[in-house]
Amino acid sequence: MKNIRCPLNGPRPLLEFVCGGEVRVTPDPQTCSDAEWTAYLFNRASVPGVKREWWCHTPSGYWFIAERDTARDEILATFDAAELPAKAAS
Amino acid sequence: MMYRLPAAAGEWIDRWCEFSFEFEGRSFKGYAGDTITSALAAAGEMTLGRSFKYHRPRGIHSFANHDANNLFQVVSPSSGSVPNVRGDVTPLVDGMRVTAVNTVGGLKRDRARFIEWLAPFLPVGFYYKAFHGKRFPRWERRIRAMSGLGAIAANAPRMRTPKRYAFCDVLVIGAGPSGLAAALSAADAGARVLLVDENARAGGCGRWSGASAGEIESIIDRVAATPSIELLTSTYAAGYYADHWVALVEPTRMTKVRAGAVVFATGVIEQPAVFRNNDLPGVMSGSAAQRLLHRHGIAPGKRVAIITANREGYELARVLRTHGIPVAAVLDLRAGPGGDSYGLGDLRCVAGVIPQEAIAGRGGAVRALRIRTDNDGSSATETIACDAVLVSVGFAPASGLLAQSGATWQYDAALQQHLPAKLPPGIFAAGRVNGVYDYAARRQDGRDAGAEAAAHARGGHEGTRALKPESIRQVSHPYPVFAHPRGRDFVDLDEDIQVKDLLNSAQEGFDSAELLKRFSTLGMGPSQGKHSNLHGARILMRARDATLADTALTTQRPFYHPVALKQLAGMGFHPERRSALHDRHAALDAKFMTVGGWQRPEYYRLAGLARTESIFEEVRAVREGAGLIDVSTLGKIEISGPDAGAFLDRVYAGTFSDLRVGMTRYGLLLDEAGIVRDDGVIARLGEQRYYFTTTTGGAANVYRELLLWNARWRMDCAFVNATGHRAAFNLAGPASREVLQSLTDIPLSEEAFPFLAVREGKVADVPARILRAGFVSSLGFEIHVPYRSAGRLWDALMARAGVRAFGVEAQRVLRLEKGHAIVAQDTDNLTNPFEAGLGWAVRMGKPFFVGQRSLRIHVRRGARQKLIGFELAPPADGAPLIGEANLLIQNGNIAGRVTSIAHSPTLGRTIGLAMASPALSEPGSNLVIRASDGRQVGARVVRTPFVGAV
Amino acid sequence: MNLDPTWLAKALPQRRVGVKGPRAAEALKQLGLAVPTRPNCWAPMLTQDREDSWNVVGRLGFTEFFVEERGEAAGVQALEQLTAEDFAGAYPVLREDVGLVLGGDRVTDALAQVCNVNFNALDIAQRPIVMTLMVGVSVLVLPQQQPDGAIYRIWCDPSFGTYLWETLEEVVHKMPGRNQ
Amino acid sequence: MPYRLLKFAASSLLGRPHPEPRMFRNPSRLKDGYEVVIIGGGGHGLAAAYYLARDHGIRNIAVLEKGYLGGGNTARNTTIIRSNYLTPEGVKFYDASLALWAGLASEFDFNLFYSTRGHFTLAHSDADLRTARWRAEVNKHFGVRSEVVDAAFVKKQVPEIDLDCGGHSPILGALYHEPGAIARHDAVAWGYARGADRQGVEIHQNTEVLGIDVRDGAVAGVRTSRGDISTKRVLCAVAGSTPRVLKLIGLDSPLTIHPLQAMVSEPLKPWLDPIIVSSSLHAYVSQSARGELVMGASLDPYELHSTRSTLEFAEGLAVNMLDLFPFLSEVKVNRQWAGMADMTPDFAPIMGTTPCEGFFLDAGWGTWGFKATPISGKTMAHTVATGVPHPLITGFSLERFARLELTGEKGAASVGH
Repeated sequence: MKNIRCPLNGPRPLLEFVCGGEVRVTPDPQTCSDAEWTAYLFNRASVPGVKREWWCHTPSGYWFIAERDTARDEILATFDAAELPAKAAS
Repeated sequence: MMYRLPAAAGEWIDRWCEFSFEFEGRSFKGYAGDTITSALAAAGEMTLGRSFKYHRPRGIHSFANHDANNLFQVVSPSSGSVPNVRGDVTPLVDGMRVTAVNTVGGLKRDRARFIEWLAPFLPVGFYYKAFHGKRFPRWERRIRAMSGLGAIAANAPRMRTPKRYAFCDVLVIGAGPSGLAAALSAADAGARVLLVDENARAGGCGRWSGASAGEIESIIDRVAATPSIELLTSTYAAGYYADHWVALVEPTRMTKVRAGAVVFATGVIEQPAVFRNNDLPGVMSGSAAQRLLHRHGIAPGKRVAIITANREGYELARVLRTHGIPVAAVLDLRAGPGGDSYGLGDLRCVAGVIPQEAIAGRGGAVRALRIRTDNDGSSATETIACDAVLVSVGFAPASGLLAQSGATWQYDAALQQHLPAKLPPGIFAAGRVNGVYDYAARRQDGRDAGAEAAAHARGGHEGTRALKPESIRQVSHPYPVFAHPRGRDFVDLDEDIQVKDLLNSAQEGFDSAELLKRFSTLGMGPSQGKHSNLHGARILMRARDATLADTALTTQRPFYHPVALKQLAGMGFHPERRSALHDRHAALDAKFMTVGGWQRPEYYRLAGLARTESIFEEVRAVREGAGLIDVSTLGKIEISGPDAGAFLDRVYAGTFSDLRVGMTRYGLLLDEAGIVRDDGVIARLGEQRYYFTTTTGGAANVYRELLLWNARWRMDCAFVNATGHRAAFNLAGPASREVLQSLTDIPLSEEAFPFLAVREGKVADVPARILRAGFVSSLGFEIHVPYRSAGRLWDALMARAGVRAFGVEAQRVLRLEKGHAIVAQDTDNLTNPFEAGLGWAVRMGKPFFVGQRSLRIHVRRGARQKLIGFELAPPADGAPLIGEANLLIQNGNIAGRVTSIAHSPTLGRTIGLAMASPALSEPGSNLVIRASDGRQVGARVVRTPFVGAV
Repeated sequence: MNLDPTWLAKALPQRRVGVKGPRAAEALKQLGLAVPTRPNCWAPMLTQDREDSWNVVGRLGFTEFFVEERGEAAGVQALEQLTAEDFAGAYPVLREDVGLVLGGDRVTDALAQVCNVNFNALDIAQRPIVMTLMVGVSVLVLPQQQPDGAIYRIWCDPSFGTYLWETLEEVVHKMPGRNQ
Repeated sequence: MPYRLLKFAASSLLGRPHPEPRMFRNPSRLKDGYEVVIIGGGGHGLAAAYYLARDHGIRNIAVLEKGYLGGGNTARNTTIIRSNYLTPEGVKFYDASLALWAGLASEFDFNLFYSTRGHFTLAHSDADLRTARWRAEVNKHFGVRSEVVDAAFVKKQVPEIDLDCGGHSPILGALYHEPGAIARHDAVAWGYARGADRQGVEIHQNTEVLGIDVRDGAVAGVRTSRGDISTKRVLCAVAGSTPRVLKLIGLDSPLTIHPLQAMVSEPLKPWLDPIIVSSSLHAYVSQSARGELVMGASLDPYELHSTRSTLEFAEGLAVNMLDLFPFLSEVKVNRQWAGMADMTPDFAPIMGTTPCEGFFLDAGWGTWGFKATPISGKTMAHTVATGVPHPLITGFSLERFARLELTGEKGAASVGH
């Protein structure tokens, strides 16, 4: 079973986690077109590669960010969502 | 003919402890420490099974579970009748009853053996080329009956075996010379080591491949004396999984270990020589003979011929002679033995041998071997009388687990063996699987691997080590395949695959390793190609004028050896949730049903009343007096903080920041596509404090979703999931107010406690939150109390006159009478709030809420379906029953479906909700509903609620 | 004293309450209760309480705490009062958890059958609290050094209490070397 | 003994060579251009090639397979064939597929071991029963044989089953689908390959598509690991690799890739005829002609482009199998494997034209691709040949998502089979 290093609880087996999907930017619902909106709703960047995803450690209800290679199922980094803006900038 | 030798030092059997058992109806004796196979071998039984396709007699081949010759149906007192027991490695148990699998009428005179006469009709893949006419079902029945090995016993018990988690710095798989060395050096480096070996004892082949007498034992003693090493024998690593997670299968337990690093000292698998009748009982691998000899004191035969192409064959000859077992000849496939025959003196050694065929005696076992010799031009044939042919012509790496770990392989031409080319971080190979054969070198290779694995586990050492295969001598013959014009030259013993089967498969276009495997079933048998994949690839490559270097190993998947379902399932945990009132429900003779992991009362059985009557009684109680239902399973969430209201406005479709303290409002939760996902009642307890409910099924997910939204929005509010910590019940009915008032000082008058209000205070001395709810009746109170106080309040309420407990079924009827939809029953995966008639709970005018943007599109497009209330036409006699999901039909087309339906005892009519095409949604429209038996029933669309102010 | 290599007991009746929010730590401080400094760790409730005291303050993540006490200590009540009267930024958490205690020389062997956390690797002196899954149920585990060895205090949602108790009891009962 | 096998006996007894030619050629090089290029040499791609040649007379076709023929999900699925879906679109589509399946073996003169076994979807709750009845009613409306049956009927058909499921989730009834069948999955690909090959279609294995040339919005050619080719029509039938191919023309899609795992037991003497599915327990099982129990469950819970196996899958499935069949405790699991399922938001496929002219898409096959092999081939062949989506697949268009008009098939496809 995969082992995921939770920023709060440390390394834990996959069984304790739920994946919340890729970290994505929501288009402005007020200004975006229907096409942009439905594209956001359904389309996914499903080409294998390194992605930022939301993961939740369920026993503690803690959501954090994981950078995961979706081709090799390798988690390169995990960090608290508060660090996201900084990382996004970098 | 095999037989038991006098006791010798180091053997694994206990000659003082004799077991008796039954094989094919006859009685046998064996010793503790025997396997089923070895006990039969010691008794001189040569034929132990029948082959899969031709039902040829089969005996010991690898004696290591690398072939499926010796599969048994075993009846034992403990676990009943067990199919496909691997006799080579299954310990003998006193009183076992053993039979061979897949015979018709017993092993000796297996009637299915005549199938071999039909062999010419049955080329590779024959079943693709016939039988597909009209009579296929009959053919298939026959084919199914012939295939399949062991048989299940439907009365066998559910075995519950424990599983455990383990953690170590270094896991060493294989306790042979290199594995033992690896474990010790890793331990010396300070690592906590887990060392596993599939054999009953550690030591591997060390005892007969270079170790001095007693050396292995002293090493094992050192391991035992090292506290930081845990040694598990009779334990095989079944699979390697992500992040060094390995399944270890013990006799009565499975251990799942997380390792910091893994050393694979898994050794090699001796490969057969392919020649005519190479499958006869008595023809076996050299290492099988070594195992029989050293572990169980069994001689392979009374006159032994050895086919070899390496030093191992000559070592074997030496050992046999020291035990006084006559060796007819050592037959070397090579041009010459090199120095390997040194010291064998007068022993006959023949070089340049080409095996022709093994010849069967009466009873089916080998009695002679015909060979040809080609030496400097002169060719001669000769028949050598022998009752055992031991084959030691080469090896394949035991690569399965390593391959699962992500190791890549390359074929080493010098060694004629696939070697690990690139190993992932934390993965190490040592010993013969790594191409190292010399005993001292294997020990050194193990020590290095152990040290580096320990370093990696400490986090110091990321890189993987340089591989140093010692190629000083070739131990594997490049092509020990000697096809015979008349066949029976078996490559895969499990599947009865001969050389020509593979060539013919290639001829038909299946000329890549994977296609060949799938068409010919090479390696698809119970031993998963351990003894056949390598030769199969060699034959294919030669047919394509290519070499093994040009091909990849076929993918090797878990399990390395098969794993029993009981071992995988373990104890089979099933978490179950119970309300604080569970025992009280049981005391009231509740009929329980499972809902979202909870045990809920469906209804309470009433003496002398049928199910429906009991339910109607409960309904009546609510309509006429007061009913009490346990709704503890509802999700219960608290949200507090300055942004609490603003947050709810963003996630729910309604507005809650403007909700007055002390009031509640219906909350509708949508997903981003505007689909109805959940609903509940949201109560404002304070300026910055809200308390709300979710559906039973949605509780966990809704809470998690809210947390995710706020992880994104970072608003100033805190969430508490009180679902399990608070019990809740709904006291409903005209009498509910008086009943409740008698237990609390909270004023409950219409003025003081209006509809949709919420109050906090004490009821029967229990701190409670009370919500004026209307789900099942106009007058009702939902009371939320701490889990541990629930019983007290329940008792107090039930003690009041006229109060009756009601269950989920009655609630369904009651809420239906009130026209309330249930999310996920009356809605589906595509329903938006307007279609569900819940538009009133949506505030499209808000700046933002989840699902709003999509709803704009839905609204513009208009509803595709609408949830409507209907009344069934008064039933004529024998009218069919209409159930949920029966279809609405309009001009022969589907126009919707019934989502809820029930007989309303209050109205004396059958009412329901349906998801219907908008055209049918006008009150008064007539509906046609088709019953499951195809008959049609009329109905009329009516406004909801069906019943008004009760 | 229990001589079994592993034993399981229901925790004695205790009072327990939680507090959550950005100023939860302040609330505890204001009442003179201990404030565990790191996430997922615990401390004796009051400075004079001993290391093996039943009265503890646990910290769950960054901004949530719970207080559990036995006997006449007044921490829980004080905290309940404080949070009841809307102490801004510190919100009360109802904690009706079921409490169990696992102990014995081979207690970690039992834990290894029900939980995928390496308890042997925990440093009890660091006062860790583990939020994890046990036989499929979310639990809090608080290892604590008692005079006769380490014990593991376990809390779970009360609606899972019966299941967790019965399951652990079966596992402990089947442990080798158990007096039966 | 069938006469078909006589020739083998003859040649073998007379020492003649094996009397069977190649089933499909191995062209040494790609031509400069083809009328149609099909990316993906699995069941779907080969079936489309077969019907394009047979029904539409288009024979100048190259099927490009990056690995070996039928080596993707065709080789990895659990071979269940059924038409008891939930939506009218789905039911009609898969029913048409079953009709083709029935005649395929004789059409190919190749035994696919198409074996009608009957298919039970067990119901453990009211919700299960409701969905079962919904499916049954829609099925019957379109003439598909499905019925809701009670627990007693299940017990009668499968006496070994534990209706109580170990007391955890008792079986209340089931959706019984009589036409439910299994087949020898590899053989389907080989049969179509041979059929296509004989009509002149070129099948190129070990040929990976590296790029697709698009000129003013229309397909112009395909760049491969074995050279470039020009074509005006491309059919993409690559299941788990679809997003990668779509990226070559800059097209987004609602697909997410999840592994779907399965495992198989050792061969056992036949005891289980029907296919048993439990959506509540997330488990399904059938017994193959070889006697192996073929077992599966639902998708892995997160995106992954890999066919790795996990232990937790085998453990969870084993628990559920023993709840249904406790006596299998000692039966051993030989092998686990996985495929990459291209999942859609509404559990229905994506078929038809795309914004890129000449680029046709056959994707979104999640866990229901195998049973659709013949009909997807036939309808996609029609679509590629005429440029107009076949009537049976208009409900599966890519545009439905932009229109927010999904085809909700989840109720009939949530368990991976």
